[in-house]
Formats: sequence, C-alpha cells, structure tokens
Amino acid sequence: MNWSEFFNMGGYAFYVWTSYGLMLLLLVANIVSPMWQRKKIIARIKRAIKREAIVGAKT
Amino acid sequence: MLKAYYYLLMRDLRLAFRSRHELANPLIFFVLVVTLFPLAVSPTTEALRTMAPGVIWVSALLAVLLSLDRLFKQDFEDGSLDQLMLSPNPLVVLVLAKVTAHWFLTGLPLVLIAPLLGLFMALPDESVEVLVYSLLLGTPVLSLIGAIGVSLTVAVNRGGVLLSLIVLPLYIPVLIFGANAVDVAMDGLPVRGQLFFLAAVLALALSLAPLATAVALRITASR
Amino acid sequence: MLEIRALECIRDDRLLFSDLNFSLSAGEVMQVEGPNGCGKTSLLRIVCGLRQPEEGEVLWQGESIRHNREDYYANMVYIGHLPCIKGDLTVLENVRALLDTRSLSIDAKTTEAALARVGLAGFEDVPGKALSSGQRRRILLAFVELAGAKLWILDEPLTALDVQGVALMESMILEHRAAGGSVMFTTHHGMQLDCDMRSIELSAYSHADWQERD
Amino acid sequence: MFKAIWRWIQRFSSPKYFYEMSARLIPWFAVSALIIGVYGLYLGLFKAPPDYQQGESYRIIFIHVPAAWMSLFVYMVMAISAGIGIIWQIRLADMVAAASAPIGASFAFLALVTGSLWGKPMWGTYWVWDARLTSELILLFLYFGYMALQSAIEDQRSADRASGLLAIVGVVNIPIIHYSVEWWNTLHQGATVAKFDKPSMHIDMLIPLLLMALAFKLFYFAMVLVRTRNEALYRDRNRRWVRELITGL
Repeated sequence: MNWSEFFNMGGYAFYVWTSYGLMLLLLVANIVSPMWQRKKIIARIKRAIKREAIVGAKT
Repeated sequence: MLKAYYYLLMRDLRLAFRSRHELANPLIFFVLVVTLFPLAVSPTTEALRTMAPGVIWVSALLAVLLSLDRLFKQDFEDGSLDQLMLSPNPLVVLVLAKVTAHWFLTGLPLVLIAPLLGLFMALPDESVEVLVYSLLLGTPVLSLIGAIGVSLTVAVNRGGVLLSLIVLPLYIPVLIFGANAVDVAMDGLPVRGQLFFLAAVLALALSLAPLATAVALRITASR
Repeated sequence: MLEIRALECIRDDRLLFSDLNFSLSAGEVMQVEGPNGCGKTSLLRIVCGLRQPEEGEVLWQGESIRHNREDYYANMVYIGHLPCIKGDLTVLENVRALLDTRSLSIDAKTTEAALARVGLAGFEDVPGKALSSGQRRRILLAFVELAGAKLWILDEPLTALDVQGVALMESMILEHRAAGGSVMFTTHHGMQLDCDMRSIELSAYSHADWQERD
Repeated sequence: MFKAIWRWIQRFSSPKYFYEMSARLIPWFAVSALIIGVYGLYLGLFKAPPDYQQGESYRIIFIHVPAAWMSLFVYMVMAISAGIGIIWQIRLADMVAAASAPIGASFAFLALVTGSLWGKPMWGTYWVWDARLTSELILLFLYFGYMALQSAIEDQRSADRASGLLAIVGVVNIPIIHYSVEWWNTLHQGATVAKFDKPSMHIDMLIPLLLMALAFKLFYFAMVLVRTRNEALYRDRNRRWVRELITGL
C-alpha cells in the first residue's frame, strides 16, 4: 500500500480526514482552553491579592 | 392537606379570572399559529392532513411554553412564593395545586378548542377524537415538566429563552407520540399503544415532576 | 425554643457571617442589627429555612428544622421585604389566601376584627391594587396576628408604615411577648419597645480570618 | 462509625486535598490516553480491513461511535456527581459536574459532525433524521441547557444546585427520549439505514474501536481533573490554601 492510496481513503478522503481533523481540533481545544482558563484565574487572584495589600496598607 | 390543595387551586383560578384579558392569550396564540400554516404552506386538503398533527401539536407546545411564566413568576415577584414554602403543608401538594390550576387555565382550553382546529386542518372525524385524547393526556405533562423549568429560571433575569432551551428537549417524547397518534388515526389504524405511552409518561411525570419542582423551588428561594 | 448553631453564610463569594450561635426562648424579643449588606435578611431567611446556610444548622425544639419542617412552620410566621399582596384580590381575600396556605380556618369575625385593628376596617372589599404601600404592609400585620404562631420573624416590618403603624407594630410585639411568644426582627427605623430586648450585632460575626478555612 | 466515615469523606473531598492529589493523577491519564489513542488510530487506519460495503469511509466510526458513547457517559457522570453535590453538599462533586459539561458537549458535537460526515457518502446527504443523530442532537441541547443555566445564575451555590437538578431531570428523561426517537425513526424510515454497531463486526475493526473508546475515556478523566482543578481554584479564590498556592507560584 502506498501513501497516496492511503490518503485517498478509497475516494472518501474528504469525509474521513475532515472527521479525524475535527477530532484532533476538538481534543486540542479541550486541552488548551482549560490551560488558558487557569492562567486567567491565577492572574485574577494575583490582582486580588495586590489590591487587598494596597487596601490593607491604607487602613 | 387536601384543603390546602383546594384553596390554593381556587386562589389561582380566581386570580386568573380577575384578569380575564390574559386568560385567553394562550388560546388565541394557539389558534393563530395553526392558522398561519395553511397560509404559508398550502390549503389543499391533502397538504393540510399531512401536516395537521405536527402543526397542532407544535403549536400547543409553544402555547403552553409561553404561558409557563405565570405559573410562578407573579408569586415569586410579590413574595407569596416564600409564604408557600413556609407552609406547614408539604410543598409538593402546593406545587401540584399550582400545576393543576395552570393546566385548567391553559391545557384544558387547548384541548377544548382542538376540534375546531381539526376542522381548520381538514382532519377526519375519527382522528379529531384521537387528537382530543392525545392532548388531554399530553398537556398535563407539558405543565408538569414546565413547572420544573420555570421554578429553576424564575429568579433569572430575562429567563425566557433559557426556559425554552431547558424545557423543549424534555417535551420531545410527548410531541412524538401525541402527533403520531393523530397521524396513525387518520389511516384508520389502532392508536392504543401511543395513548398508553402518553398515559405512562403522564403517570411518571405526575409522580416525579412535583417533587423535582419542590426541590427546584427551594433551590431558587435559597438566593 | 429556637437555637442557632455555628451558622455560616456566604453570598456571592463574600463571607457575611460565620460561627454565629444564639438561642431564643419563649417570651424573648431579639433585634438583629448591622449595616446594610451585612446579611440580616440572609440570616432571617436561613432561620426560616428558606435559605440554606453554608455551615451550621437551625434547631426548633431541639430538632433540626430540616427534619421537622411541618411542626416548625406551624409555629413560625415570617414576613419579608415583599408585600405578598395580590392586586387582583380584595383585602379580605388576600388575608384569607395567606392564612389558607397555613391551613388555618379562622372565622370571618376574627378576621375582620384583626383587619380593624390594623386600621383596614371598611377596606375589606377593596382590591389590593387600590391600596397604598403602607396599607399593604398593614394586611401583613393582620396576617401575622392571625397566624397564631409562637415565633415571629419580621424583616423590616416598619417599612412604609406611618407613625400609627409603627406604634401598632410595637404594641403587637409587646402583646405577643406578654403571651409568651418570641420575636426576631430587623429594622432601620427606631422601634421603641418598652421591654427587655436582646440585640445581636451581625457585623461582629464577619470574621476577617475566614480565609483560614480550607 | 457513620460520623467517622463522613469525616473521612469530607477530608478527601476537600478541594485542597483534591488539588494536591489530582496533580499526580493527570499525567498518568494523559500519557495512557495518548499511547492507547495512537495505537488505536494506527490499528484503525492501517490494520483494519476496508468494509466490504462501505469501503474506507467506515473508518469514521472509530471516532464517531466512541464520541457518542462518551457524550452519554459524561452526562451520566455529570448527573451523578450533581446528585451527590445536592444531597450530601459535597462541593467537589459540584465542581466535577460543572467541569464535565463542556467536555461532554464537545464529544456530543464531535459525534454529530462525524456522523453526518459518515452519512454523506452513505445517504448522499449530510443530514438524515437518523435515530442516533437525532438523539445526539437532543443530548447536545441538554448540555447547552445545563451550561446556560449554570452561567445564568449569579450565586455559585444556587447555580450548581439548579443546573444539577436539571441534569438529574435530564437523566430520567434520556431513556424516554431515546426510546421515543428510536420508535419514531423506525416508523418513518424503516430499518434501511445500516447501523454502526452491528454485532457481526469484524474483530480487526472492533479492537481499534474499543481502544479509541478507552483512549477517549482516559482523555476525559485527565481533562475533567484539569478543569475541576480550575473550578477549585476559582471557587476557593478567597480561601487560604489558594492564596498560599498563588503567592508561592
């Protein structure tokens, strides 16, 4: 079996590879989005700590 | 307990009859939506008969959906809902009273007007009868399931779209079997299976939905 | 009679109060004090069982109210910020509707007497929407009186009441206390109660060290 | 005795403890998901023979079927943990439920799109009201309802309980919905459509399918842990353990 035949998927290349591509895309999105979310949460908490330090210093 | 059920039911019915202009709204909506289809699709008897069961059932579904708000909204806004929850009577019973009132005010009128719509949609006589039965069994389920949805969303600002997103998927079985019963009846085939299914769903909803609604109301009150 | 144990309340991820303990026995009147937003309403709603506390529990006659709702609610009456009044029902029907949820059948004479006491004599057939907000609150006072509960939980009962209304509320509380009932209330208006009164400053329970808890 | 067990559960379900433990678990799940997934893909794409009817296009089922299974599985996990959260007031369970929803929704979405991509060469059109696709679509709506309700309610605790109750109501309804859709489908289409999961499936096709299902499941476990960690950080942002953790970063 050669590679071009493999990629051709018996004429169903578009359907098969779109499916596999979409799976990959969704898996990656599912990995990246919580990482991104985590960064945002941590940044937010850090800002809160800073803000409270300023407020605390004043009073 | 039965007394509390009866009094609350009567209170809601009395309240509804005091503002009569709102009373007919779901009914008018129901008839209006059904009327749109012959205009939009085709008024030939054949076309009407093909779409009639679906059109009538979907319109009934939407009419109930639009009226769900009045189940708890007003009581929530004026604080009466809190008093209901502080009643020594089981909340489930009170919920059942409110749902009964809601059905009397929306479901039942839809059932009663259905023969007229059957006429509009050129349904043969036998299937009109089945249409009435299917609505009679199906509309209480719509009120019961709807009650869960409203009690979860009543405290949410602009919860209208949210309510339909929550409730409509849960309405699908009733829609499928209700519309199919009418469809099958038109071909002169037996519809007992479909009606039994609707009755079973009604029994299930009657036993579980008030419980879920009571829990949902307590969650909503715990703001 | 009523006992509050280790109550903690968090709203919108802000700690309102924690480790709140107190008890209220028959014939005691207690005012919950504190600045706006310190959780007075939340506390009263928790005590009623309308709101679930983050921690702790409320006991009625030594038993958690989650397990003996029926008995507790038969002996407790609550009024909150909202008037609970239906515009389309008459004054009499409104009181009846409120009493019906408690399954109380009170004869017409007693009901009318209570309405007369709160200054609504002759208004029995007036629909709720035609009333002023003070008059609506007065319906609630009649309801509290007729509910025949041992424990009154009143959240800002003086809202929208005029001088006579305030005086009426005060005398109602005194009578209720004399009859062995208890009251827990909040108010921003001055209430002159001619009796022993306990008060609890809620802001004292918003421990700053709540971040200690894991 | 009962009290002791309760204390034990509370200790192990504390977000702080979970946060520490999960950090150790995630790599295991992630790595095994990757290995099994790659092996499953290799078998599925290279080793499994073409289907005698559908040719090569059937290879989509190695994604479609596991995704459909997972979308249902995740919904079950969501509803059960939401139930635990409501009944026993265990905050970690609420977090797991909230963390599961987006993952489950993406599985449902994947199953839908791959299903229609598989259907195009088979049926000649991207969308056919096939029982499986229709049920999947409804399941996706149930996920959307859950997530919409969760984000519509301000107070975190109420949001968890309300959307959790909805998930439980959904679980009671799923079998009914599924049954009615199947029934409706046989009425309108007959059994002309070839089913994916016919029992006569060739063993060389079945093994990659099961491997992919396992890989998806492990992937879900890894991701739900990651997301639950985020939920724990966010919800406990005012508590000491999070503050110490963040300042220590």
